[in-house]
Amino acid sequence: MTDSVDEIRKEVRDWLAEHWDAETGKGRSAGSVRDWLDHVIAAGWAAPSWPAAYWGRGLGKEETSAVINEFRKVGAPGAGQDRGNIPANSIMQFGSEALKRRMIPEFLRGAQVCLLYSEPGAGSDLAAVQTRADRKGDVYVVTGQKVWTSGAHKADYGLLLARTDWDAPKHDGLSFFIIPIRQAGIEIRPINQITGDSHFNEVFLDNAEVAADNRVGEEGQGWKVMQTALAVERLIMGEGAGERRQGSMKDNVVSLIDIARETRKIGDPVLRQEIAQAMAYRQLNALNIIRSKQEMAQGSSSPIMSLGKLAMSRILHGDAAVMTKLLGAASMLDADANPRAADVNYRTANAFMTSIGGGTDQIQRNIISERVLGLPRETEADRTIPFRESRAVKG
Amino acid sequence: MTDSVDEIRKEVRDWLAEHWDAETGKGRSAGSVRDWLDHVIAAGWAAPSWPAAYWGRGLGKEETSAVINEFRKVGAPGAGQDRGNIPANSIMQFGSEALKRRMIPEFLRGAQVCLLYSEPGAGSDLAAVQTRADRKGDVYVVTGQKVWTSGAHKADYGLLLARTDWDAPKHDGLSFFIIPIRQAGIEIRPINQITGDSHFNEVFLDNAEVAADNRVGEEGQGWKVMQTALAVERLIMGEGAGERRQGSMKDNVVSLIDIARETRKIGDPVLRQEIAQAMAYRQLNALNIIRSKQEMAQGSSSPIMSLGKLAMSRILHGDAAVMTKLLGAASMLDADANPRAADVNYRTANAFMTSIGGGTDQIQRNIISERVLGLPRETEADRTIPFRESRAVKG
Amino acid sequence: MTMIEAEELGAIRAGFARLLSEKCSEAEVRRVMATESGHDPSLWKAIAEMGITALLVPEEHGGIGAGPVEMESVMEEAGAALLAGPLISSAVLATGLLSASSDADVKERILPAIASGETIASVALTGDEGLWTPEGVEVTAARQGNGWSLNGIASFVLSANVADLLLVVARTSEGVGCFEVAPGVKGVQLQPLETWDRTLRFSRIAFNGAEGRAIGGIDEQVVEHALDLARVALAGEQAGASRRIFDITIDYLKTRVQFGRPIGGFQALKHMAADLLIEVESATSAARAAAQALASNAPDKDVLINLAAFACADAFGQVAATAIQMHGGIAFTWEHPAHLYLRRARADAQLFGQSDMYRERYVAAMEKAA
Amino acid sequence: MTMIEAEELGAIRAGFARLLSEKCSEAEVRRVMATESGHDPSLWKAIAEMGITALLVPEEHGGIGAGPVEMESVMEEAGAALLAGPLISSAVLATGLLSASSDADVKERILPAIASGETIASVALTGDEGLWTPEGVEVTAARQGNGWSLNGIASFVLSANVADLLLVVARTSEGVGCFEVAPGVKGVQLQPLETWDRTLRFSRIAFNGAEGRAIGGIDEQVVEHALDLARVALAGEQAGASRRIFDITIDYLKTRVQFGRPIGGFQALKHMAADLLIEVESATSAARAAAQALASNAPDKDVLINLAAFACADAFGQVAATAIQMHGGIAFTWEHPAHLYLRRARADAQLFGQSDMYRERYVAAMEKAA
Repeated sequence: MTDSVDEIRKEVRDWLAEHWDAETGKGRSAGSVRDWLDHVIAAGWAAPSWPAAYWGRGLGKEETSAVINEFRKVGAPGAGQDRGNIPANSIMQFGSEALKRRMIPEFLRGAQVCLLYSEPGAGSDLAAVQTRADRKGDVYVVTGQKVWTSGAHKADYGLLLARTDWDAPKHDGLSFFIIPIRQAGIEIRPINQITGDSHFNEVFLDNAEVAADNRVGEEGQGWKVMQTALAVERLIMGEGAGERRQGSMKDNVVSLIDIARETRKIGDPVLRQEIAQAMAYRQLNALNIIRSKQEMAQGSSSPIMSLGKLAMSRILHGDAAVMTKLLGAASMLDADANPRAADVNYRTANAFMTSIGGGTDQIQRNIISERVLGLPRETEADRTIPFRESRAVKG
Repeated sequence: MTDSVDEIRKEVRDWLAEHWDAETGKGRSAGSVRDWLDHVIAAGWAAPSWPAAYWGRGLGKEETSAVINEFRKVGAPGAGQDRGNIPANSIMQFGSEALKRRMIPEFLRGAQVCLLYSEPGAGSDLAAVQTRADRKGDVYVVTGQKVWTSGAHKADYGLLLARTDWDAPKHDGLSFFIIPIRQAGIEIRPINQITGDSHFNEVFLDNAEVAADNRVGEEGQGWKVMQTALAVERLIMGEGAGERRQGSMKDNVVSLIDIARETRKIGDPVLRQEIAQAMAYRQLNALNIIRSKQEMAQGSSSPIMSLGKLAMSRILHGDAAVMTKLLGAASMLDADANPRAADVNYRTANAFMTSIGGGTDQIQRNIISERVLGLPRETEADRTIPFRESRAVKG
Repeated sequence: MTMIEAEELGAIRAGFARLLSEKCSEAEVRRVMATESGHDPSLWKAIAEMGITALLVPEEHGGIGAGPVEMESVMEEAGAALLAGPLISSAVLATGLLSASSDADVKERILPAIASGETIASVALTGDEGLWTPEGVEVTAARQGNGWSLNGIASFVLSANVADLLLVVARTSEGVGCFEVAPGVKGVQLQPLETWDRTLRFSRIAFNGAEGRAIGGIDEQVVEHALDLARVALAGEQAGASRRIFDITIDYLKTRVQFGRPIGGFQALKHMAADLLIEVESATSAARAAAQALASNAPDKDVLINLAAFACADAFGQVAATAIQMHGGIAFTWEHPAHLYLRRARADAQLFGQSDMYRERYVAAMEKAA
Repeated sequence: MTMIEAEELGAIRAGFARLLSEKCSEAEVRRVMATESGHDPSLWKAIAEMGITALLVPEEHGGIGAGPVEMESVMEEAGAALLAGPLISSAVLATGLLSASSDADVKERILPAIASGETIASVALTGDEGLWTPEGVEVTAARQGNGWSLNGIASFVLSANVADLLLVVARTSEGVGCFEVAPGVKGVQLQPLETWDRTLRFSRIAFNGAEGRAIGGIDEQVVEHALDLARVALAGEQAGASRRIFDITIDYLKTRVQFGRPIGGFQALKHMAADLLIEVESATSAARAAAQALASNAPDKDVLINLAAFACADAFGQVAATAIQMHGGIAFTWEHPAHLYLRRARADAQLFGQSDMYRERYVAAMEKAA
């Protein structure tokens, strides 16, 4: 640990001691969360690794971690958004100077976004976006349909991937926008899931408008901008995933054995084998994540992180199957009167969210075999032809 | 059943009564098997459906079946080779008049063949044959290497797929030959299998010669001729497979339970589940085959037949796994002193002959999904370019 | 039991399929699912008019006098359409029990009404454990005056919420027997259960000194025979449903384009499809073989019924789940039919017994043969 | 037990890997496989000189005094190379038993020789059933004069054919004990067993009044501890071997061309590879976690050792078998190494216990924790 880290740590600690009231969980100067975030931004803690000209302090990696840790210790929000704030990071990396000045503070201050990427015709093939953004003077006019958007109702802005050039190949005709979500041309409809939940939405854009200044990156750079945004997202998920997964393992280990006890099947040797295998898959994944973190901490890149989502599919489907067996006939029931059944039914259906959502198991296997194992990439029949000519458009 | 079938049946029956001695299992006129076959050929029973000008009697499908059945009843060989004699059928369908006259009688009289199709570089991709056959006057000079040839030592001829045109696309530059196997330019070396067996050979051709007249079909038609030969082979296997499989099911059902009794694990509830599943896969496949025969007998084509080989892979690997578990530590042993272990070890290794040989499980799944389910065909990067330019040649 | 000619059976099945495609579309299934009863009386009437409810009823009682082969065959269509309602309950399980009873009066009185669809009967034969075995029977019956008095719990009683008549399997001092109980009488408290698959409805019934009329000649063996009939019918349902959701999936693979081509061209999906086809064909073969064995009382009847029971349940479960996976996001929506098949598959896998139990019984039956 | 610094361990492992790549190539493994003993004394000497045989021997007895973490690590290399010979038998199992005994004389006399590789010890601890549990011990020991007399059968005695010294676990009137027996003495009849994996050798030993010397302080718990050491070492071997045959397969997928492109471009094989990678990584994680837990005597030691035991065995079995399938015909030939891994995988899956047993124990350990 270097001196500069110690120095920063002391500075943050002192600053927090002065401004943050750990007992009330609020800033000492009365005010809203937004006011507190303004404080944090002004002090340079919101994005410590960014240059001073851009709300930061030009700190290194370790110093930034120290800042984040001090904030975390006292439960104060707002620090280290240079690591996890997706829109702010996208704008910082790709946005125009004007866009940076205008919008980054908004996002550092907590403006919410939803992701307008997927479409009915662009699921696994995310680049097959058909939502169009046509330039009309200072604005783009956007028409199309997005799906699997979560948090659309709470969002201030949408991160929008739309097609601005129909003659370029699939990946090259896309642009990335930050579009205000509350406007006449945007309609949000919940999607009914097979679980009974409605966590996601369809978003219909019908001549919605977004200022040309809200384009992030150049026209045609949209794919690259989105990939970067996705990478930030994966990083956040990856960092949190280990703990969350271990946490849920603990819960589940208890519950499989508990359910077996409840249903008086704990002594069934056949079911014990299946309980063991289900718990093992979960624990092996947790051990993989721990090891991958150790390896990454030692500086060697670890391929294991990319396995977690695929492994989790097997775990979740497997758990649900074993629980169903344990419940037996009672698994046919549902609703509040039958909480165990309702739980396992939900798990059975919801496991598909992991095995399909955010890249199906099949797409994950492609990614692992290509990026980790170096096997040849899938050929894409329409990768190089004008999008206008592709089957996505012509059918 | 029509009159003509009854007539034929009577004629065959009378003919057999006169010429075949069921007690000795030989023809009544003393002589070799070859002599008997000559008799059969002369009487028109060897290939009843072929025209009289070609050793046959121009009979229909049902009449031909009647002939075969009568021969089968008394155990007399040689009838109905129009259904199962691969070289004779290939020549009949594609050969020149001269080749027919010269060679068909030889094959009807029992000349043996081996298949010279596969090569080290042409396994799943059977058309990637690199063995070359270059025309020199009245002969072709053949150089190359074939693998997975069974029965090469007993064979009189090889059915050879070789490349005669290197500028044509992969499938179009091949020709089909009937090459005498016992000649200076052909060397046969046994392949050592992981089972310890050597059922197959490598065949090295080094300036071996085959008469141009022994080409079956035109130059460049080799792929088509081979496909037809393979179809005949599959038909034979398909017809026999049902019974053979049911037979071996019976054996296996007994033996899984027997082994469990022997090893005193018949009462183990976990193993009983696995025994059940293994036996079930076998019995389900047998039921599928029975149903497919019923459907075919009713005139509707059945997709089930094509599933048998893939299903059998799972059955054989599964049986071996369960047997291994039943034997426990004893499965580590081998050799004559440990016959149960030796048996399951052999099964473990030999199961790969079914899951790899004659088209891997993966190729079978391609075939099923394309031919039965009508899903799109695999794209072949080198299907249309001159073979000379393909990666098979250029690496 | 007469075996219907293949041709006649084909015609019945085709007619039933036509009826279902008209009156039991996905939209209709969803509509009925959302009703309180989960039952569509007008569809039931049409099914009965086609003779489907009469298939297993002997001819002398106004039925068609067919057998398991015919029932299995039409159940493939019922499964494909996800037919909701009391078909298995009334036309298979209750019919099987009554037909095998020695009680002329009961048969005379009830079977014609079941055959015509006028009466819907439901069979109560397992307690809260849902075992569907003799040990699982939790209702007891004791003589009281000229009749019998029933006490205890029956649960997972299929379609009891729409039944005109309950057949209650109960323990007596002389072994297991079966009793006719009117749903409305004193001492019968019927509580409909919430189900995950809303096309199937169960009730939990508390008997509290309820009056029952003993049905002559029903013992454990007869109950097991009726359950075997139901298992074969269910196997047919599972086979038919597997095939339908499989076909839906294959069609989708041919039309859904991603990466510039139909997704059915991707090897991963092609191979999943090939593997599922084995399951679908195996389920069909198993269900039909079990039906034939039961119809002919073949020596390997127990082997084949137990095989069909777990093979068809497992196949349907695997096909329905994999179908969702192969569809991707669209099948994660309520509006897509795939989850309806998953729900049915999970429920069917519990009805009358679980796969592990059937595997155990299958080995036991094989041991006897070996 | 001292934990070696990560850096030092890394150096030992790298040196061992280098040695194996030089002296334990596939050709060498095949040569040793074909010998009568299945053991290569010159390689053994080199291994001993590197200190591998001394790893688990306490420093006061001439060893390195390392622990399961270090042993597991080098075993990954041994597994990758399919090392034949008595490493687990002598340097793990026997060393583990003796180190934990309270018998100063025996430790003084034998451990240094085991550490130096001069003495090869083999442990007899299960009968013909091959259970590796206390109930599986079939040798009995009774006092005779000043010593003990051993009777009964021990089988699956690993590397006994090349052992200078037998440690025989036997039942006595006071419970399970352990006895030092010279292989050559009267009443010891050693019969080498034929094995499918010729890199592993076992013997069946009949004791007929053989003279044994009791080793102080070895009871069931000590035996179980030594077995745990062996299980962790074996898990390392399985993890390392899985990774090597996996790597061989991936390399082949990149070079083997069919249909105009490397077969590794076919989605079916890509997906099989991705699934196997999970197995390989999980085996590695499980083996290492078990080693750490055993080294630190962690509360979840039993959970993790049992987990590693079945997870690594199953992973190796699956990876080795699938590797053959992915190679296709070439791996069906004797000359290709894939079947050597399959043979080792099948044998390793039996050593010291089967996966079903470990799964059962894993649940039991989890129950205690829950």
